[in-house]
Amino acid sequence: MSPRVGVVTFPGSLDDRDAQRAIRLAGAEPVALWHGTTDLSKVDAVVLPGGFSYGDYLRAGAIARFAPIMASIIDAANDGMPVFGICNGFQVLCESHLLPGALTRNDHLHFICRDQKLRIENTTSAFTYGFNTNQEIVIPLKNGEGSYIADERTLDELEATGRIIARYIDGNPNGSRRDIAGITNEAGNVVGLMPHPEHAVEAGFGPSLDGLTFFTSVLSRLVNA
Amino acid sequence: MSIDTTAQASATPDAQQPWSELGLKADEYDRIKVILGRRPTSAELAMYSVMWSEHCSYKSSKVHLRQFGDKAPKTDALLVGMGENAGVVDVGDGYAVTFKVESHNHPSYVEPYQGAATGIGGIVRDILTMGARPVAVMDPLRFGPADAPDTQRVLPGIVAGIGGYGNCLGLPNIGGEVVFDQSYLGNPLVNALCVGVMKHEDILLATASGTGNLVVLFGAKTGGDGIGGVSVLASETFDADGPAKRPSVQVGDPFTEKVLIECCLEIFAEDIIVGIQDLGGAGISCATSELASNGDGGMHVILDSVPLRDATLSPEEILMSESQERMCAILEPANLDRFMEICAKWDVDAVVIGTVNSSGRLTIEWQGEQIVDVPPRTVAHEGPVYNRPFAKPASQDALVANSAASLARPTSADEFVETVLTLVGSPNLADKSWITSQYDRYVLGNTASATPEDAGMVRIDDSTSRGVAISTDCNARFTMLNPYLGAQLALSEAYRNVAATGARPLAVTNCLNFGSPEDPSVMWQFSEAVTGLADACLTLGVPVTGGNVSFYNQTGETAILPTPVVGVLGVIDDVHTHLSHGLPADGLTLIVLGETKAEFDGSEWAHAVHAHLGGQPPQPDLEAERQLAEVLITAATDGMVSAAHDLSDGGLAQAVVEMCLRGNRGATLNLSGDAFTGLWSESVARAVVAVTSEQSAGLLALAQQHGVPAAVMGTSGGTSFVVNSPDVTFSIALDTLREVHTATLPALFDH
Amino acid sequence: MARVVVDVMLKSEILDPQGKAVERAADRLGYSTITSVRQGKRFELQIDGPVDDAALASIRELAESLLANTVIEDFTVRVEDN
Amino acid sequence: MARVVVDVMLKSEILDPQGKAVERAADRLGYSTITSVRQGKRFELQIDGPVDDAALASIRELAESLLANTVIEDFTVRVEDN
Ligand SMILES: Nc1ncnc2c1ncn2[C@@H]1O[C@H](COP(=O)(O)OP(=O)(O)O)[C@@H](O)[C@H]1O
Ligand SMILES: [Mg+2]
Repeated sequence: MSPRVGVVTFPGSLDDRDAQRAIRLAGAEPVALWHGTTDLSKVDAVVLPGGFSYGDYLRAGAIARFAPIMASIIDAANDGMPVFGICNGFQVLCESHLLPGALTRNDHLHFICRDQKLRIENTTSAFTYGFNTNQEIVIPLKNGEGSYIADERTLDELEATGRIIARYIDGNPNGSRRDIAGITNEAGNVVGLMPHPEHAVEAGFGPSLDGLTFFTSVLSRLVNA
Repeated sequence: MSIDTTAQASATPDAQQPWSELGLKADEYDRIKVILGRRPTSAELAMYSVMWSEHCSYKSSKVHLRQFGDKAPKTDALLVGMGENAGVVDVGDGYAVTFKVESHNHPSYVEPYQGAATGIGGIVRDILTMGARPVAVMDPLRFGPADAPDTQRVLPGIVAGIGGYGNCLGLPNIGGEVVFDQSYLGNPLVNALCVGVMKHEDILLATASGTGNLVVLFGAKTGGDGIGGVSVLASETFDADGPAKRPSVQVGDPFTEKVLIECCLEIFAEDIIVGIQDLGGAGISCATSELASNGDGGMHVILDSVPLRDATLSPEEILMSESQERMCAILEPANLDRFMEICAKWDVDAVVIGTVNSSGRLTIEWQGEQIVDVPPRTVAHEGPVYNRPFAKPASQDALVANSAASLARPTSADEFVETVLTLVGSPNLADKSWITSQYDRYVLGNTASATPEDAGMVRIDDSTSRGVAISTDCNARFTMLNPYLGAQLALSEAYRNVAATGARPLAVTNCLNFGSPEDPSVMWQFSEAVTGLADACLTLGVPVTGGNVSFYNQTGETAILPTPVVGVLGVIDDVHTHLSHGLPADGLTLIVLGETKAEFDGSEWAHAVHAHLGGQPPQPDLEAERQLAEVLITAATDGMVSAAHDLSDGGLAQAVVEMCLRGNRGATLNLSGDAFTGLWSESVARAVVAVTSEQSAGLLALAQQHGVPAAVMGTSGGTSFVVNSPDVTFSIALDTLREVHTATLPALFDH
Repeated sequence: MARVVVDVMLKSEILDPQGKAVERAADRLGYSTITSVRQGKRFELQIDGPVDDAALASIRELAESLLANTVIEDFTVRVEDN
Repeated sequence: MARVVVDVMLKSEILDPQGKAVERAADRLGYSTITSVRQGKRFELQIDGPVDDAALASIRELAESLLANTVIEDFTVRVEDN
């Protein structure tokens, strides 16, 4: 049986169907999860998709973090379940304190959508396992609040422990500290990434197929577990 | 305050009413009294005044717009024609597509961010109302000169508003236009297009049929925003009347709309409603009267049931409020519980506000008293119709006589280089990514092609490779010189753009932005443009499925350039075969399809280099457009070309530079005739394609078969744009071109 | 050096989606005594020199032209004690 | 009914791009006495019932958990006289 990967839909989630498509293309079974329940439907991993949950009116991710399903996800994450937050999902993970730091308004104050070059620097996390060290990839980036911020001590610690999973190269698009595009928690099961791998999984749609590896990574983890 | 009931209206026939302040003319007010057999109540007056405004009733344009129907080409593709919220076309495999473009010009001038944002919100609801899932948006924009202080004020806000709303809805923005011209200073144009997809059997109409069925209002609460907006906003110019009549602008809530969309789609999927209507201009007045008028003809509404954001609103204000993010559905009582359950799931407020009946009247009560009792058709569909006088402006002949032929042209190599760079960096032709990168083009995962390609293209859904392509175009300078031909040129260009991506043009929408219809010169432009467009649609076999008219676009006495924005929708069987314009490899042969004549009047060269506008626009050639399209579509389907780009603003020079920059490689053009004409003429029905040595013979044969002239004019490769010709030879490094092309907008708008 | 604070709020008749979102969230979290929330902007301006009437007038002018769009927003200007 | 205002500002050590943009714009417009601008959020909460210590404590809790992200923001809570 192929692993079941849940995708949470909050009110205002946008890339939930796209995440499901990516999971399907990676060979797993996507499972739609509704924000208002606490039931994780026996999934093996969870994706928090991109979008503007609750309009992101207060702060990106600030309200979604209190959704009933987040309580279950926080418990499961602490128990080692792989959780992948993309864009708004990353913001939710930071607001939930599953990941350190915060994502703030882009330094140029505009929403930005572009094809972004990244260097994958961690190949041990649940979602970056399938990459080669320092592999360079191109996937879409699209956000208004994508500038990663944490205090210097936290940043140093992330660097020292290899928890920066991806960095922007050929130009920092939003003022992110130390060009951080994504990070993971200490255990490597919770991963947040600002750009959108789910928009680079299918030939003809998106700039590359590089995004697929994030999804096949967790799959191979789950199958081999 | 006492309530003006229908009984009171009958009892006090001579009470003074502010019909003039509400924008009604004396004869219109009299007609209302004839229809009702008494004076209207204040609530009825409010309804008639908004519904009979130019914006809602099309009273000045109706007699002209009929041509779109009368001259409609025979086609099986049209499932729903003009008159509904949006037209619907059959795109095959049981899929239907609906698309429409609308203006939100004046609100965007007053409050750029919210005005533009609510423009997107409104057009998306129009598409949703047809039963479709909205799948993409586009934004044709016009501004005053790029360096004018007011452009600096409005452009960033408008762009942020379009992005803010569209991005938050999760709709990819797949194209649009940005044009700068003096005439839009003080009157920017914000047009918004949305396209939606559904299965044939899912098409919904705005009708209230079935006596006993319920009228449900759902979505946002009703507030005091945009009250009178419709009549005041769309029917008066600001400068003439001063700020007093400035409308209060609505604030958009894209999150509420996103949730409303998902909620509606779930409702549609369960097939539990009879009819649906969005609330846009004229709010509840419009929705109830149109639904009733299209259905069994009777409806009773209890206005007190409308959930309010502001408890102090009067019934007239509730009827006129243009609060955003609201919808109105008609359903059988048996389906109410399920309907409410879905709304509750999405946290969408919904309440029954009335019932359908067979009385033939729309009746509305407030606090137990009847305040409206009207035949709904007279409100919604039988408004006034004007045959406004029109006359060719006295200045037109002089304008046409003043050709660009006598303007100084470049002669030396240095001057040619300078001309290329001036055009490539001019605000109209410069790279637009400062704007377009603020729009999400990837969301939904179906975008096959988007800005800066010739047309935006999306796959219809995951289960098929079928796609639709859309382009919107209008060269308003051409329309100024000759509105009949200009409108045809707008259609030609959009048609060509769609074909250049490999899609087959199928249907047309339009947004006709003009000055005051009370000015005979403007009315002449309007009538010429509509006639030109209708004639060309007939010739090209693409029906107009819907559109929008925006009048009163002027500052003081000065109207904008007549700007009939034309959107063409095309279909492609397999989006993977679509064409892009970036040069994908070195060593490709560049072939120019079509005939190049010496046509410079109204061109981007005359505008950007000489600030000149005069003469006759390029001569449209619709048959040549059709043949060119056949070549491009076949070439795409059969893999006969490696890249394609249509020729339009800025001619061959601009097109090839864009192909170089997009493909990140140079090209050499070998021109045999006059270099200036070859580079900057804006003759119609042309495209440039890049072919491999294997593709070349086939493409040339295909062109010949369709009678399309094809000339080998160059090759791709190198790191420069090189031109060789009998008169002149020059070369410009790609890096220089890129720098000049991309620096313009950031320099103007990045502070 | 003085600090001037400019508060910009949407006019009361204008929809405030941000405030509404917070209001609903607060309600879900059980803060039931909060009956309504409005969200606006707060600007803290550091001023060089005395904040006399002329200075305040100039800040009011800035608020009117740049910090707020008075079509939909109201603003207040006040000097804050440090 | 009382009104409680919660002001949320980015911590001073965190770059405030919005404030900086206003600062630059003010400078371009010739407001040279403004030496720095910071932009934050202002929440106006209508409270049902008395705003006693318990009520204020509960609002402070809401501010801490929802209205501000204390990783990057500071907040103040105060009762406003109507
Ligand atoms: N406001 C906008 N929004 C989105 N895309 C835009 C906008 N303005 C221009 N574009 C895109 O930039 C590209 C170039 O525009 P334009 O020069 O008008 O194209 P064309 O000459 O082919 O009609 C097109 O892909 C167009 O869709
Ligand atoms: Mg084009």
